[in-house]
Amino acid sequence: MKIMEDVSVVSQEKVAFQTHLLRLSAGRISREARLGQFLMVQVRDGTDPLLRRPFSFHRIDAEQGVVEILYRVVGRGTWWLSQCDSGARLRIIGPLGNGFQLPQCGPAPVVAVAGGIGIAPMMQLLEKLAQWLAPSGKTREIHLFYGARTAEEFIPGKAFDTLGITVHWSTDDGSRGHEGFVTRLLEDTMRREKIKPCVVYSCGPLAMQYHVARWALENGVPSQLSLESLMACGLGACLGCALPAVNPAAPQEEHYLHVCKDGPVFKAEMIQWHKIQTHPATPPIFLFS
Amino acid sequence: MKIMEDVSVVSQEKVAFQTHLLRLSAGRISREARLGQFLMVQVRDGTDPLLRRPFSFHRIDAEQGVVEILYRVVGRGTWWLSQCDSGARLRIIGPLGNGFQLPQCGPAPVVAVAGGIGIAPMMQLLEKLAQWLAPSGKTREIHLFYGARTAEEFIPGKAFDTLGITVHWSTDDGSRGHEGFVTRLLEDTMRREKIKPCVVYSCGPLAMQYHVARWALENGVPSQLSLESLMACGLGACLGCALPAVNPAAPQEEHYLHVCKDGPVFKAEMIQWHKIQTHPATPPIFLFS
Amino acid sequence: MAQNSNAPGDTPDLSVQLGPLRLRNPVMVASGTFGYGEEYEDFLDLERLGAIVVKGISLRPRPGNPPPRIVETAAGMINAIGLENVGVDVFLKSKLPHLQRLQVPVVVNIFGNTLEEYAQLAAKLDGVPGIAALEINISCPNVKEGGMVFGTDPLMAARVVQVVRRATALPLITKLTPNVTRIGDIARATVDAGSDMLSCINTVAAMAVDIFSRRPKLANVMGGLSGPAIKPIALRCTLEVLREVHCPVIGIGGIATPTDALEFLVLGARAVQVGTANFVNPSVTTEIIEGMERFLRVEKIARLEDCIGTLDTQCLFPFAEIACELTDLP
Amino acid sequence: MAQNSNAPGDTPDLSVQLGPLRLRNPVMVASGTFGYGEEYEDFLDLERLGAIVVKGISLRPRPGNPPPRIVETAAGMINAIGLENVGVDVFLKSKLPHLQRLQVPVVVNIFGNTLEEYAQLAAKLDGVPGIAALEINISCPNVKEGGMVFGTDPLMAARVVQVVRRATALPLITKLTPNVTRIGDIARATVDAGSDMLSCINTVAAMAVDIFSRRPKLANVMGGLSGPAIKPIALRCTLEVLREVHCPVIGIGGIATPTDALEFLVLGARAVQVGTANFVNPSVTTEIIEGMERFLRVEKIARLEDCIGTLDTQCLFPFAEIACELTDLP
Ligand SMILES: Cc1cc2nc3c(=O)[nH]c(=O)nc-3n(C[C@H](O)[C@H](O)[C@H](O)COP(=O)(O)OP(=O)(O)OC[C@H]3O[C@@H](n4cnc5c(N)ncnc54)[C@H](O)[C@@H]3O)c2cc1C
Ligand SMILES: Cc1cc2nc3c(=O)[nH]c(=O)nc-3n(C[C@H](O)[C@H](O)[C@H](O)COP(=O)(O)OP(=O)(O)OC[C@H]3O[C@@H](n4cnc5c(N)ncnc54)[C@H](O)[C@@H]3O)c2cc1C
Ligand SMILES: Cc1cc2nc3c(=O)[nH]c(=O)nc-3n(C[C@H](O)[C@H](O)[C@H](O)COP(=O)(O)O)c2cc1C
Ligand SMILES: Cc1cc2nc3c(=O)[nH]c(=O)nc-3n(C[C@H](O)[C@H](O)[C@H](O)COP(=O)(O)O)c2cc1C
Ligand code: FES
Ligand code: FES
Repeated sequence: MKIMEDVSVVSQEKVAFQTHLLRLSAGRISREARLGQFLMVQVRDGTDPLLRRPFSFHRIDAEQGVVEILYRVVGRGTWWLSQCDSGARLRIIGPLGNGFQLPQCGPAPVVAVAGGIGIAPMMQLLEKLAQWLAPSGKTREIHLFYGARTAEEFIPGKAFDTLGITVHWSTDDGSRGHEGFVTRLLEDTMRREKIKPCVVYSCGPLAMQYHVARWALENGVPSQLSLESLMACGLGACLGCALPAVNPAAPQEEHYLHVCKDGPVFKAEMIQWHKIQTHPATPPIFLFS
Repeated sequence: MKIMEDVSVVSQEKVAFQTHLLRLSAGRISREARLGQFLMVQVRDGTDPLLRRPFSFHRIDAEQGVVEILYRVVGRGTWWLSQCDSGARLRIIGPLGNGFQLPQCGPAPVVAVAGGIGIAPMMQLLEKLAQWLAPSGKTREIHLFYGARTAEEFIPGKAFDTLGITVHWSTDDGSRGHEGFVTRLLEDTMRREKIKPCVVYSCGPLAMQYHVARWALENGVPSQLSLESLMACGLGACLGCALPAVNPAAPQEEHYLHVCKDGPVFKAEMIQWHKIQTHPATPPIFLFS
Repeated sequence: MAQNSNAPGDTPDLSVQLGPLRLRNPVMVASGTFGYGEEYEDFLDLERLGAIVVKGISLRPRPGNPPPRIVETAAGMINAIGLENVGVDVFLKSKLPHLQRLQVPVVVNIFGNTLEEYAQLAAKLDGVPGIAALEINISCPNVKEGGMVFGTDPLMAARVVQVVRRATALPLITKLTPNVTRIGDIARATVDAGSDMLSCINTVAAMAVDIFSRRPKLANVMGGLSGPAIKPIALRCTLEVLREVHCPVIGIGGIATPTDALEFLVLGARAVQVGTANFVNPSVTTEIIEGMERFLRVEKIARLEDCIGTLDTQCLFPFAEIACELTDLP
Repeated sequence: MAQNSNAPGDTPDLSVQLGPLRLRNPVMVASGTFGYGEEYEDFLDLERLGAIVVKGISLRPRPGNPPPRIVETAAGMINAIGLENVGVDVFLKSKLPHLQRLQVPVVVNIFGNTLEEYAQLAAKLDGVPGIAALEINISCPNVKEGGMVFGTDPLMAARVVQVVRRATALPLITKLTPNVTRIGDIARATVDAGSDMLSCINTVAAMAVDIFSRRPKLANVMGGLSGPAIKPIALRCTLEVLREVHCPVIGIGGIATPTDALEFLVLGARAVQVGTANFVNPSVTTEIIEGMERFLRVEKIARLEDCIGTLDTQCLFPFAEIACELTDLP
């Protein structure tokens, strides 16, 4: 059941470089939502911007009736969203899309890859997995490969240590952990430590996802990649959020899946990676100067 | 000198039915402004609404560096303006247009007519006139004919009594003063009391202004009418704010004056009243329901 | 008989006659913006709609264009979906049945790349129960004529309507493109060719550029602009069409509020279609219907039909009568 | 010689060659939105502009249309000013002298209702010092041809350019209207007829309706839409024109930010004109010029000329090379 709900902002907090945490009092949606799903937010009244913006659930707390989104300010929409104070009203639609699946495997480790704001849908998932695995007595490891451009972009994740999640940090500028791409760190670590995970969860820029997908396919690791696309409706109606996909019935044919309806979580083998065009990334330098 | 100034909201207050008083800290503009002139306000960031909105100076306080506008919420722009809190930033342009002239005549009374929010540019003008006339020892009367649809639309004007301004109230529904049009009250009062004013100042809806103009012309009273028109630039560049006018050189020819440049204060005889089309008045019932 | 007074408690009559169709209200949803209806069932009661126009259908399934397919612009969006659809066979088998069970007129939007495709498609849909009308999308390239868009030439547009007219007895709505010099000419040609109604407008040809990657923001380079930005263009097109033909016209373009919808009706459109606004607010159509009802109450109008075509372009000077006596003063 | 590196301190070179004109930067102001320049002198240094296009001038003064002349729409406005202007004689006597004293190219926008008017006007302006070019507004009704707009027909448009070409040696810019089926055809016809450059686009035909008074919101009923709403249409028109002709093109339509302006340049326009945005922010052109400079610094580009026409419509799949090895995986 998809719900349009008028919610109020419980709090808004800047938690890292250009990154905000927004808590929304959304009683109805919080009860229906699952991790990996997303919502569409009307960031402002009126026609500027016109369309809603999609954000993953960062945390879902059905008991408190609260959902959280963690987002990076990258353009007009997210900038205006960052201006909302506690008590402000927002119109949201959710929960949309399909969430993450729990891993279907034995004691093999679970691997997660997060690039930049890609940490958003991952944090509570990892916490849940850790809590779920601990009592089961299985000595299953959880590895998070967490990359960013620079150290100040990382979200403070206090819970990692106490939950026994091994975090592998990487930054483009070497300011924390490995210097270079997080996918390179993933490949090297996995090869060196001869880990054969039972699943890889991943969220981040498409260029990163491509490398995760390639690694997963080459190593036969089942994957759950949360992918992005420009969206108008989030409901499967506009067909705008298409990604080039493999048609299992006719692999040579042109075929598309839709992020809002068939995703946002996909298996690596579903996507025709060589046909993907990243949507243009316009640095917002003129907006904020 | 026209100035574009980024100003901050000192305070915003609801002072009557759908009517707000906005105090702006506008050091530079306040020093240049004269009563009867106006400013253009960008009510909100972004493209909704696109154009600035014109408002008369309600009060100018050059010493404090503050200007006030008094406005009625009638549509999107004024509604958003009404949402600004103290401290909010607004971009304004002013002072624009020509202000009111002081009356050039002997001891004859001064008459002012205000319809609804038309009181905005009138209040400080009348106060100034009263203060200016008092020490001069002239026993000149000041009459304000102040009309509204209903009593709760009137702006509390404490100063009137103490300044010796005679206020003639009228409402469409009879809830205060004369029941009916303020221009009817004006005509009747003037005829009955055989007053021959030396000037009539007037601001209000075009339909009211038309009747004031007719009365002024028929009775040979010099007039200063603050007129409105839809505006894009406020600078004399777009030529959008035209009013059909009398070309003294060729009275039969089609001719236009521009409210932002040639006004907003006009003499009744300058306008071709029979050619005026009021801009459509869209009641904002759908906006606010 | 005709209701003349409208006491406060009365429910105003929103129904309109649209050619052979009687609609419970004039608010339809536009093709390509409402899927096959199901996508919106969580947000509104589909049976409250005047009619549903489904996503454009072709003879064979079409995968659509590569992404990016959409981009937001000022008060609008551009789409280059590429008419992705399941094809007429899957439509009839798995999409239509659900709609047939509902009490709401279903209009099937059709398109082809050749005259034959239009004709075959129309033949397949002819006589299928639960279809109220066909809407012919003529904003498609004619592959046999060097890719020139059918709807940009009166003769080609008329030929499409003719072949569809021959293939079916269903009421026909021709959907006009605004990307022409004289939309009235296309309107006349298609009506003369047998179109019972017109809908107006499809999207406005547009594009967007990314200055950092130096690439078009749409993989297809060009696309169609829709949303509030185009409403003034759609109103102008609608008036031009109404001045040229006398058949029922459906107004489309940027409608997002009750006021927007009423503007097209006042102009003379007998119904409207809501498109892009569904994306922003999936229950916007219900809000538009309720707003129209409120309008009629406030304005004390018993029947919405009484608003249609009431635009007054003559009487522009409200003070003219009362003020003419002023002219010879000073 | 050509500067190839761009050290942080360097000022990027914004100058562009526009046909015979060398502009210090590509940011011009659009006709009818900047008066005769004076109106904006409190807000910016006119000599920083690439060029000033003055309000459209006709042979005789024109009073313009009755009000209301403008109405705001979503991210745009419609105007029906009716080309009010002081006429060429007053322009030469009392408006031009002030501009002549400034170090900024002045482009005079001209229009007429007959071919003769265009020709006489051009003759009057020929040889006047301080005029850099004429911009021919062909979006006017041809009164001798039943009011059909000159710019909507290739032959009529070409005739206007021909008569102006014969009457003056000044560089000619033809300003195209978007209200046509194939803007490329008009572009080609006017260039063949002797236009040195093109500017693109004029306003989009539009209207607005008031549902309470049941009247058009403009006394003239229809008018021209401008502002951010039309930028996607203007970009598309500019690309269509660039694909058809090889002369310098000036992009116009909805430009309000440095990014907007750069989009037209990347597409291949050699200059831009800023219109409606001047109303919202009278010093917007200065901000656009400064923003372009910042862009070049950030992107480490020495000369703005190097951005012009760099749109890449081919390479749409950035992962194609690195990813093709993936295709034959599972
Ligand atoms: C299913 C899904 C879940 C998402 N979850 C999150 C999240 O949890 N946290 C977060 O910070 N971001 C998330 N995003 C991305 C987020 O939607 C965009 O960053 C946001 O819409 C940008 O809006 P804007 O107006 O600020 O930027 P714009 O000014 O519109 O554009 C700025 C940049 O953002 C990109 N962008 C714009 N719209 C989208 C979009 N719909 N999807 C992806 N990129 C876009 C543009 O291409 C451009 O590069 C998610 C996207 C999807 C599709
Ligand atoms: C010189 C001048 C001085 C003014 N001073 C004041 C003032 O002191 N206080 C005050 O409350 N109002 C004043 N106005 C009117 C004020 O500008 C409009 O009420 C305001 O622009 C409406 O904006 P909106 O977005 O809320 O309404 P919209 O949604 O744009 O329209 C709602 C209604 O307001 C009318 N309107 C819109 N723009 C204008 C405009 N530029 N001028 C007149 N009416 C308009 C519309 O026709 C419509 O009837 C003045 C107007 C002018 C020209
Ligand atoms: C994403 C999208 C898909 C569309 N698909 C179709 C279609 O398949 N057939 C068609 O005739 N029109 C299609 N249209 C055009 C709309 O039906 C409508 O004419 C146009 O969007 C203008 O209305 P609006 O401004 O309310 O959106 C589509 C529009 C959009 C935005
Ligand atoms: C109020 C107004 C007056 C205009 N007058 C003229 C004119 O006299 N001659 C002309 O060629 N274009 C005229 N235009 C069109 C503009 O020059 C420009 O082509 C158009 O507005 C699109 O640009 P914009 O979206 O940046 O405003 C006018 C536009 C506006 C808004
Ligand atoms: S966003 Fe509309 S179909 Fe996915
Ligand atoms: S508002 Fe532009 S000329 Fe007066």
